[in-house]
Amino acid sequence: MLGGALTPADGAALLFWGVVREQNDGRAVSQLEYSAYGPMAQREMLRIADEARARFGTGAIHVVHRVGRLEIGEASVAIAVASPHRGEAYEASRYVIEQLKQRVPVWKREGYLDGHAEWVPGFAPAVEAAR
Amino acid sequence: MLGGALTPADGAALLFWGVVREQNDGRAVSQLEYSAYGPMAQREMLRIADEARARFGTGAIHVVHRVGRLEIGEASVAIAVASPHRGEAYEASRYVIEQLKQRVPVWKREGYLDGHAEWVPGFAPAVEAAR
Amino acid sequence: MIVRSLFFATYRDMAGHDELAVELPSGARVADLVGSLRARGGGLARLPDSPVVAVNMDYAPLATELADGDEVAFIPPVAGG
Amino acid sequence: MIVRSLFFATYRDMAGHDELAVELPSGARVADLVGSLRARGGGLARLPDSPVVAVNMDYAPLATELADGDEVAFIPPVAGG
Repeated sequence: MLGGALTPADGAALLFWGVVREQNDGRAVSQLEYSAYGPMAQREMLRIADEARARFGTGAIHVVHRVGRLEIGEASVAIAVASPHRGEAYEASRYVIEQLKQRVPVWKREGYLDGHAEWVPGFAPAVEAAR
Repeated sequence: MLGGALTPADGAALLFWGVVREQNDGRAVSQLEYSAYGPMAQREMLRIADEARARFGTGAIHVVHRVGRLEIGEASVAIAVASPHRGEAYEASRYVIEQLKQRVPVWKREGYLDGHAEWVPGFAPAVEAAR
Repeated sequence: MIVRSLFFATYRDMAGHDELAVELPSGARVADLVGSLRARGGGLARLPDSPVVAVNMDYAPLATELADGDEVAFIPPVAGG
Repeated sequence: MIVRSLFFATYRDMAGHDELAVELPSGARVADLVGSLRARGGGLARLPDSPVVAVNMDYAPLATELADGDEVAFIPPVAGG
Protein backbone atom coordinates (compact mmCIF):
# COMPACT_ATOMS: atom_id res chain seq x y z
CA MET A 1 0.00 0.00 0.00
CA LEU A 2 2.96 2.31 0.60
CA GLY A 3 4.94 0.95 -2.32
CA GLY A 4 3.67 3.41 -4.88
CA ALA A 5 3.36 6.30 -2.44
CA LEU A 6 7.00 7.07 -1.56
CA THR A 7 9.08 9.50 -3.61
CA PRO A 8 12.72 10.52 -3.08
CA ALA A 9 11.50 13.66 -1.26
CA ASP A 10 9.84 11.63 1.49
CA GLY A 11 11.60 11.07 4.81
CA ALA A 12 8.74 9.43 6.68
CA ALA A 13 6.02 6.90 6.03
CA LEU A 14 3.20 6.05 8.39
CA LEU A 15 0.72 3.22 8.06
CA PHE A 16 -2.33 3.11 10.33
CA TRP A 17 -4.68 0.15 10.63
CA GLY A 18 -7.96 0.10 12.48
CA VAL A 19 -8.46 -3.45 13.71
CA VAL A 20 -11.58 -5.30 14.95
CA ARG A 21 -11.32 -5.71 18.74
CA GLU A 22 -12.85 -8.42 20.86
CA GLN A 23 -14.48 -5.79 23.10
CA ASN A 24 -16.31 -2.55 22.44
CA ASP A 25 -17.59 -0.55 25.43
CA GLY A 26 -17.25 -3.62 27.58
CA ARG A 27 -19.37 -5.98 25.41
CA ALA A 28 -17.73 -9.08 23.95
CA VAL A 29 -17.80 -8.78 20.15
CA SER A 30 -17.78 -11.96 18.08
CA GLN A 31 -17.85 -10.39 14.62
CA LEU A 32 -18.51 -7.21 12.68
CA GLU A 33 -20.13 -6.37 9.41
CA TYR A 34 -19.43 -3.09 7.65
CA SER A 35 -21.68 -1.66 4.97
CA ALA A 36 -21.17 1.52 2.98
CA TYR A 37 -22.64 3.90 0.45
CA GLY A 38 -19.73 2.80 -1.70
CA PRO A 39 -19.30 5.46 -4.40
CA MET A 40 -19.81 8.33 -1.95
CA ALA A 41 -17.53 6.74 0.66
CA GLN A 42 -14.83 6.52 -2.00
CA ARG A 43 -15.31 10.19 -2.88
CA GLU A 44 -15.26 11.37 0.73
CA MET A 45 -12.08 9.41 1.44
CA LEU A 46 -10.37 11.01 -1.58
CA ARG A 47 -11.54 14.43 -0.44
CA ILE A 48 -10.26 13.89 3.09
CA ALA A 49 -6.88 12.75 1.71
CA ASP A 50 -6.72 15.88 -0.48
CA GLU A 51 -7.56 18.09 2.49
CA ALA A 52 -4.87 16.45 4.62
CA ARG A 53 -2.23 16.81 1.88
CA ALA A 54 -3.06 20.50 1.42
CA ARG A 55 -3.28 21.24 5.14
CA PHE A 56 -0.12 19.44 6.28
CA GLY A 57 2.01 19.48 3.13
CA THR A 58 2.54 15.73 2.96
CA GLY A 59 3.17 13.58 -0.08
CA ALA A 60 0.79 10.84 -1.18
CA ILE A 61 -2.03 9.63 1.09
CA HIS A 62 -3.96 6.42 0.42
CA VAL A 63 -7.08 5.37 2.33
CA VAL A 64 -8.86 2.04 2.11
CA HIS A 65 -11.95 0.85 4.03
CA ARG A 66 -13.23 -2.69 3.90
CA VAL A 67 -16.87 -3.71 3.82
CA GLY A 68 -18.57 -7.00 4.61
CA ARG A 69 -17.92 -9.38 7.44
CA LEU A 70 -14.70 -9.05 9.45
CA GLU A 71 -13.32 -11.25 12.18
CA ILE A 72 -11.48 -10.10 15.30
CA GLY A 73 -7.92 -9.07 14.43
CA GLU A 74 -8.75 -8.11 10.85
CA ALA A 75 -8.12 -4.55 9.68
CA SER A 76 -11.20 -2.53 8.70
CA VAL A 77 -9.36 0.59 7.57
CA ALA A 78 -5.82 1.37 6.42
CA ILE A 79 -4.29 4.83 5.96
CA ALA A 80 -0.87 5.25 4.34
CA VAL A 81 0.90 8.62 4.45
CA ALA A 82 4.21 9.50 2.80
CA SER A 83 5.75 12.80 3.85
CA PRO A 84 8.98 14.79 3.66
CA HIS A 85 8.86 15.20 7.47
CA ARG A 86 7.55 12.98 10.23
CA GLY A 87 5.56 15.54 12.23
CA GLU A 88 3.28 16.21 9.28
CA ALA A 89 2.91 12.48 8.62
CA TYR A 90 1.52 11.92 12.13
CA GLU A 91 -0.79 14.93 11.94
CA ALA A 92 -2.13 14.03 8.51
CA SER A 93 -2.73 10.39 9.44
CA ARG A 94 -4.62 11.45 12.56
CA TYR A 95 -6.65 13.99 10.60
CA VAL A 96 -7.69 11.36 8.06
CA ILE A 97 -8.91 8.81 10.61
CA GLU A 98 -10.80 11.40 12.68
CA GLN A 99 -12.50 12.90 9.61
CA LEU A 100 -13.24 9.45 8.22
CA LYS A 101 -15.07 8.53 11.40
CA GLN A 102 -17.12 11.72 11.25
CA ARG A 103 -18.20 11.87 7.64
CA VAL A 104 -17.52 8.82 5.48
CA PRO A 105 -20.81 6.95 4.90
CA VAL A 106 -19.87 3.59 6.41
CA TRP A 107 -21.86 1.70 9.04
CA LYS A 108 -20.95 -1.07 11.43
CA ARG A 109 -23.11 -3.86 12.73
CA GLU A 110 -21.66 -5.67 15.73
CA GLY A 111 -22.48 -9.27 16.54
CA TYR A 112 -22.15 -10.19 20.24
CA LEU A 113 -21.39 -13.53 21.82
CA ASP A 114 -25.03 -13.82 22.97
CA GLY A 115 -26.16 -13.97 19.31
CA HIS A 116 -27.58 -10.46 19.35
CA ALA A 117 -26.49 -7.93 16.68
CA GLU A 118 -26.93 -4.20 16.37
CA TRP A 119 -25.90 -1.10 14.45
CA VAL A 120 -23.19 0.75 16.33
CA PRO A 121 -24.16 4.35 17.18
CA GLY A 122 -21.98 6.81 15.26
CA PHE A 123 -21.50 10.43 14.24
CA ALA A 124 -24.04 12.58 12.40
CA PRO A 125 -22.04 14.17 9.57
CA ALA A 126 -22.04 17.99 9.54
CA VAL A 127 -24.00 19.46 6.65
CA GLU A 128 -22.70 22.89 5.75
CA ALA A 129 -23.37 25.13 2.78
CA ALA A 130 -26.30 24.98 0.40
CA ARG A 131 -25.18 23.80 -3.02
CA MET B 1 6.89 -6.69 12.00
CA LEU B 2 3.35 -6.23 13.30
CA GLY B 3 2.39 -9.84 12.83
CA GLY B 4 3.42 -10.99 16.29
CA ALA B 5 2.46 -7.74 17.99
CA LEU B 6 -1.34 -7.71 17.65
CA THR B 7 -3.59 -9.33 20.25
CA PRO B 8 -7.42 -9.53 20.27
CA ALA B 9 -7.47 -6.52 22.64
CA ASP B 10 -5.86 -4.25 20.05
CA GLY B 11 -7.99 -1.94 17.93
CA ALA B 12 -5.20 0.02 16.26
CA ALA B 13 -1.81 -0.66 14.74
CA LEU B 14 0.64 1.97 13.60
CA LEU B 15 3.83 1.43 11.64
CA PHE B 16 6.29 4.30 11.23
CA TRP B 17 9.28 4.25 8.89
CA GLY B 18 12.05 6.83 8.75
CA VAL B 19 13.26 6.89 5.17
CA VAL B 20 16.46 8.28 3.60
CA ARG B 21 15.62 11.48 1.70
CA GLU B 22 17.43 12.94 -1.27
CA GLN B 23 17.79 16.27 0.55
CA ASN B 24 18.74 17.25 4.07
CA ASP B 25 18.80 20.96 4.97
CA GLY B 26 18.94 21.78 1.28
CA ARG B 27 22.00 19.64 0.40
CA ALA B 28 21.59 16.85 -2.14
CA VAL B 29 22.30 13.56 -0.38
CA SER B 30 23.56 10.63 -2.44
CA GLN B 31 23.85 8.06 0.32
CA LEU B 32 23.96 7.53 4.05
CA GLU B 33 25.87 5.33 6.39
CA TYR B 34 24.63 4.62 9.91
CA SER B 35 26.87 3.31 12.67
CA ALA B 36 25.88 2.43 16.21
CA TYR B 37 27.07 1.34 19.61
CA GLY B 38 25.06 -1.77 18.90
CA PRO B 39 24.41 -3.45 22.27
CA MET B 40 23.63 -0.15 24.02
CA ALA B 41 21.43 1.04 21.12
CA GLN B 42 19.46 -2.19 21.46
CA ARG B 43 19.07 -1.63 25.19
CA GLU B 44 18.00 1.99 24.85
CA MET B 45 15.41 1.09 22.20
CA LEU B 46 13.94 -1.58 24.52
CA ARG B 47 13.87 0.91 27.37
CA ILE B 48 12.13 3.54 25.26
CA ALA B 49 9.55 0.99 24.13
CA ASP B 50 8.94 0.00 27.78
CA GLU B 51 8.54 3.65 28.79
CA ALA B 52 6.05 4.26 25.97
CA ARG B 53 4.00 1.17 26.85
CA ALA B 54 3.83 2.20 30.51
CA ARG B 55 3.12 5.86 29.79
CA PHE B 56 0.43 5.41 27.12
CA GLY B 57 -0.98 1.99 27.98
CA THR B 58 -0.41 0.46 24.56
CA GLY B 59 0.18 -3.19 23.69
CA ALA B 60 3.40 -4.42 22.08
CA ILE B 61 5.94 -1.97 20.64
CA HIS B 62 8.79 -3.09 18.37
CA VAL B 63 11.65 -0.85 17.28
CA VAL B 64 14.31 -1.65 14.68
CA HIS B 65 17.18 0.56 13.45
CA ARG B 66 19.40 -0.37 10.56
CA VAL B 67 23.13 0.24 10.37
CA GLY B 68 25.50 0.36 7.41
CA ARG B 69 25.00 1.93 4.03
CA LEU B 70 21.50 2.95 2.94
CA GLU B 71 20.29 4.32 -0.37
CA ILE B 72 17.63 6.99 -0.89
CA GLY B 73 14.17 5.54 -0.29
CA GLU B 74 15.37 2.86 2.13
CA ALA B 75 14.00 2.80 5.68
CA SER B 76 16.53 3.45 8.44
CA VAL B 77 14.15 2.94 11.35
CA ALA B 78 10.82 1.16 11.84
CA ILE B 79 8.49 1.46 14.84
CA ALA B 80 5.46 -0.81 15.21
CA VAL B 81 2.83 -0.09 17.88
CA ALA B 82 -0.22 -2.21 18.70
CA SER B 83 -2.78 -0.60 20.97
CA PRO B 84 -6.35 -1.02 22.23
CA HIS B 85 -7.08 2.59 21.14
CA ARG B 86 -5.74 4.70 18.29
CA GLY B 87 -4.95 7.91 20.22
CA GLU B 88 -2.44 6.10 22.40
CA ALA B 89 -0.92 4.38 19.36
CA TYR B 90 -0.12 7.75 17.76
CA GLU B 91 1.25 9.21 20.98
CA ALA B 92 3.41 6.19 21.75
CA SER B 93 4.82 6.00 18.21
CA ARG B 94 5.71 9.69 18.32
CA TYR B 95 7.29 9.33 21.76
CA VAL B 96 9.46 6.46 20.57
CA ILE B 97 10.84 8.26 17.50
CA GLU B 98 11.52 11.50 19.40
CA GLN B 99 13.28 9.70 22.26
CA LEU B 100 15.20 7.52 19.83
CA LYS B 101 16.58 10.62 18.10
CA GLN B 102 17.64 12.11 21.43
CA ARG B 103 19.31 9.20 23.16
CA VAL B 104 19.92 6.05 21.12
CA PRO B 105 23.65 5.84 20.29
CA VAL B 106 23.43 5.83 16.49
CA TRP B 107 25.34 8.13 14.14
CA LYS B 108 24.77 9.12 10.56
CA ARG B 109 27.35 9.99 7.93
CA GLU B 110 25.91 11.67 4.86
CA GLY B 111 27.54 11.47 1.44
CA TYR B 112 26.79 14.40 -0.88
CA LEU B 113 26.68 14.49 -4.65
CA ASP B 114 29.98 16.45 -4.69
CA GLY B 115 31.77 13.42 -3.17
CA HIS B 116 32.12 15.02 0.25
CA ALA B 117 30.90 13.14 3.37
CA GLU B 118 30.32 14.22 6.95
CA TRP B 119 28.86 13.22 10.28
CA VAL B 120 25.45 14.76 10.71
CA PRO B 121 25.19 16.99 13.81
CA GLY B 122 22.83 15.47 16.35
CA PHE B 123 21.55 15.60 19.92
CA ALA B 124 23.69 15.37 23.05
CA PRO B 125 21.90 12.78 25.22
CA ALA B 126 20.84 14.02 28.66
CA VAL B 127 22.82 12.44 31.50
CA GLU B 128 20.78 12.40 34.67
CA ALA B 129 21.33 10.66 37.99
CA ALA B 130 24.59 9.28 39.33
CA ARG B 131 24.48 5.51 39.39
CA MET C 1 -40.01 14.56 -11.67
CA ILE C 2 -38.64 11.41 -10.15
CA VAL C 3 -35.83 11.17 -7.58
CA ARG C 4 -34.11 8.03 -6.25
CA SER C 5 -34.05 7.71 -2.48
CA LEU C 6 -31.38 5.44 -1.00
CA PHE C 7 -31.55 4.02 2.53
CA PHE C 8 -28.68 2.67 4.61
CA ALA C 9 -28.17 0.82 7.89
CA THR C 10 -30.93 1.69 10.42
CA TYR C 11 -32.82 3.70 7.78
CA ARG C 12 -32.71 0.72 5.46
CA ASP C 13 -34.17 -1.43 8.22
CA MET C 14 -36.98 1.13 8.74
CA ALA C 15 -37.72 1.53 5.04
CA GLY C 16 -37.59 -2.18 4.29
CA HIS C 17 -35.93 -1.28 0.95
CA ASP C 18 -32.49 -0.25 -0.26
CA GLU C 19 -34.05 2.32 -2.53
CA LEU C 20 -37.30 3.86 -3.64
CA ALA C 21 -38.23 6.00 -6.66
CA VAL C 22 -40.37 8.95 -5.56
CA GLU C 23 -42.42 11.25 -7.75
CA LEU C 24 -42.34 14.90 -6.69
CA PRO C 25 -43.66 18.17 -8.16
CA SER C 26 -40.99 20.19 -9.92
CA GLY C 27 -39.27 22.70 -7.62
CA ALA C 28 -39.52 20.29 -4.69
CA ARG C 29 -36.78 20.45 -2.04
CA VAL C 30 -35.20 17.76 0.10
CA ALA C 31 -37.57 18.70 2.93
CA ASP C 32 -40.52 17.93 0.66
CA LEU C 33 -39.09 14.51 -0.15
CA VAL C 34 -38.66 13.79 3.56
CA GLY C 35 -42.27 14.84 4.21
CA SER C 36 -43.53 12.70 1.35
CA LEU C 37 -41.67 9.62 2.59
CA ARG C 38 -42.80 10.05 6.21
CA ALA C 39 -46.38 10.45 5.01
CA ARG C 40 -46.27 6.98 3.45
CA GLY C 41 -46.49 5.55 6.95
CA GLY C 42 -45.14 2.14 7.96
CA GLY C 43 -41.44 2.09 8.85
CA LEU C 44 -40.82 5.28 6.87
CA ALA C 45 -42.95 7.24 9.36
CA ARG C 46 -40.05 6.74 11.76
CA LEU C 47 -37.55 8.61 9.54
CA PRO C 48 -36.39 11.70 11.48
CA ASP C 49 -37.93 14.92 10.17
CA SER C 50 -34.45 16.44 9.73
CA PRO C 51 -32.28 13.55 8.58
CA VAL C 52 -28.77 13.98 7.17
CA VAL C 53 -28.93 13.49 3.40
CA ALA C 54 -26.53 13.54 0.49
CA VAL C 55 -27.74 14.69 -2.90
CA ASN C 56 -25.74 13.12 -5.72
CA MET C 57 -23.06 12.14 -3.16
CA ASP C 58 -22.64 15.58 -1.53
CA TYR C 59 -24.01 16.29 1.92
CA ALA C 60 -26.80 18.82 1.36
CA PRO C 61 -29.16 20.88 3.54
CA LEU C 62 -32.89 20.23 3.61
CA ALA C 63 -33.54 23.40 1.60
CA THR C 64 -31.66 22.00 -1.42
CA GLU C 65 -33.81 22.06 -4.55
CA LEU C 66 -34.07 18.73 -6.34
CA ALA C 67 -33.96 17.94 -10.04
CA ASP C 68 -35.30 15.01 -12.01
CA GLY C 69 -33.02 11.98 -11.65
CA ASP C 70 -31.29 13.19 -8.47
CA GLU C 71 -30.01 10.53 -6.06
CA VAL C 72 -30.89 11.37 -2.46
CA ALA C 73 -29.19 9.20 0.16
CA PHE C 74 -30.48 9.08 3.73
CA ILE C 75 -27.41 8.87 5.96
CA PRO C 76 -27.87 7.69 9.55
CA PRO C 77 -24.96 8.44 11.94
CA VAL C 78 -21.82 6.97 10.37
CA ALA C 79 -19.55 4.47 12.15
CA GLY C 80 -16.58 3.66 9.94
CA GLY C 81 -12.99 3.21 11.02
CA MET D 1 42.71 -1.19 37.28
CA ILE D 2 42.02 -1.23 33.57
CA VAL D 3 38.96 0.21 31.79
CA ARG D 4 37.98 -0.12 28.13
CA SER D 5 37.29 3.17 26.36
CA LEU D 6 35.15 3.00 23.21
CA PHE D 7 35.03 5.77 20.60
CA PHE D 8 32.31 6.38 18.04
CA ALA D 9 31.73 8.59 14.99
CA THR D 10 33.59 11.94 15.32
CA TYR D 11 35.31 10.76 18.51
CA ARG D 12 36.48 7.65 16.70
CA ASP D 13 37.94 9.84 13.97
CA MET D 14 39.75 11.94 16.61
CA ALA D 15 41.04 8.96 18.56
CA GLY D 16 42.12 7.02 15.48
CA HIS D 17 40.92 3.84 17.27
CA ASP D 18 37.63 2.10 18.02
CA GLU D 19 38.80 1.35 21.52
CA LEU D 20 41.66 1.76 23.95
CA ALA D 21 42.49 0.00 27.24
CA VAL D 22 43.45 2.59 29.87
CA GLU D 23 45.15 1.95 33.22
CA LEU D 24 43.86 4.10 36.06
CA PRO D 25 44.46 4.23 39.83
CA SER D 26 41.70 2.55 41.83
CA GLY D 27 38.96 4.96 42.88
CA ALA D 28 39.31 6.89 39.59
CA ARG D 29 36.18 8.53 38.18
CA VAL D 30 35.03 9.13 34.62
CA ALA D 31 36.46 12.66 34.82
CA ASP D 32 39.90 11.20 35.58
CA LEU D 33 39.68 8.93 32.54
CA VAL D 34 38.77 11.92 30.37
CA GLY D 35 41.75 13.88 31.74
CA SER D 36 44.08 10.94 31.17
CA LEU D 37 42.93 10.52 27.56
CA ARG D 38 43.19 14.24 26.76
CA ALA D 39 46.69 14.32 28.25
CA ARG D 40 47.88 11.74 25.71
CA GLY D 41 47.79 14.48 23.09
CA GLY D 42 47.29 13.85 19.38
CA GLY D 43 43.67 13.63 18.29
CA LEU D 44 42.56 12.71 21.82
CA ALA D 45 43.54 16.20 23.04
CA ARG D 46 40.47 17.39 21.08
CA LEU D 47 38.03 15.28 23.15
CA PRO D 48 35.71 17.73 24.97
CA ASP D 49 36.50 18.04 28.67
CA SER D 50 32.88 17.16 29.57
CA PRO D 51 31.88 14.56 26.99
CA VAL D 52 28.74 12.45 27.25
CA VAL D 53 29.74 8.94 28.32
CA ALA D 54 28.03 5.66 29.03
CA VAL D 55 29.49 3.31 31.63
CA ASN D 56 28.57 -0.31 30.91
CA MET D 57 25.84 0.92 28.52
CA ASP D 58 24.18 3.41 30.91
CA TYR D 59 24.61 7.14 30.48
CA ALA D 60 26.63 8.25 33.50
CA PRO D 61 27.85 11.56 34.95
CA LEU D 62 31.54 12.45 35.05
CA ALA D 63 31.62 11.87 38.81
CA THR D 64 30.83 8.17 38.37
CA GLU D 65 33.43 5.98 40.06
CA LEU D 66 34.95 3.36 37.81
CA ALA D 67 35.76 -0.28 38.52
CA ASP D 68 38.22 -2.66 36.88
CA GLY D 69 36.84 -3.98 33.59
CA ASP D 70 34.29 -1.19 33.10
CA GLU D 71 33.39 -0.26 29.53
CA VAL D 72 33.28 3.51 29.05
CA ALA D 73 31.81 4.67 25.74
CA PHE D 74 32.37 8.22 24.50
CA ILE D 75 29.13 9.29 22.85
CA PRO D 76 29.19 12.27 20.48
CA PRO D 77 25.80 13.84 19.66
CA VAL D 78 23.55 11.07 18.36
CA ALA D 79 21.78 11.21 15.01
CA GLY D 80 19.65 8.11 14.58
CA GLY D 81 16.20 7.93 13.08
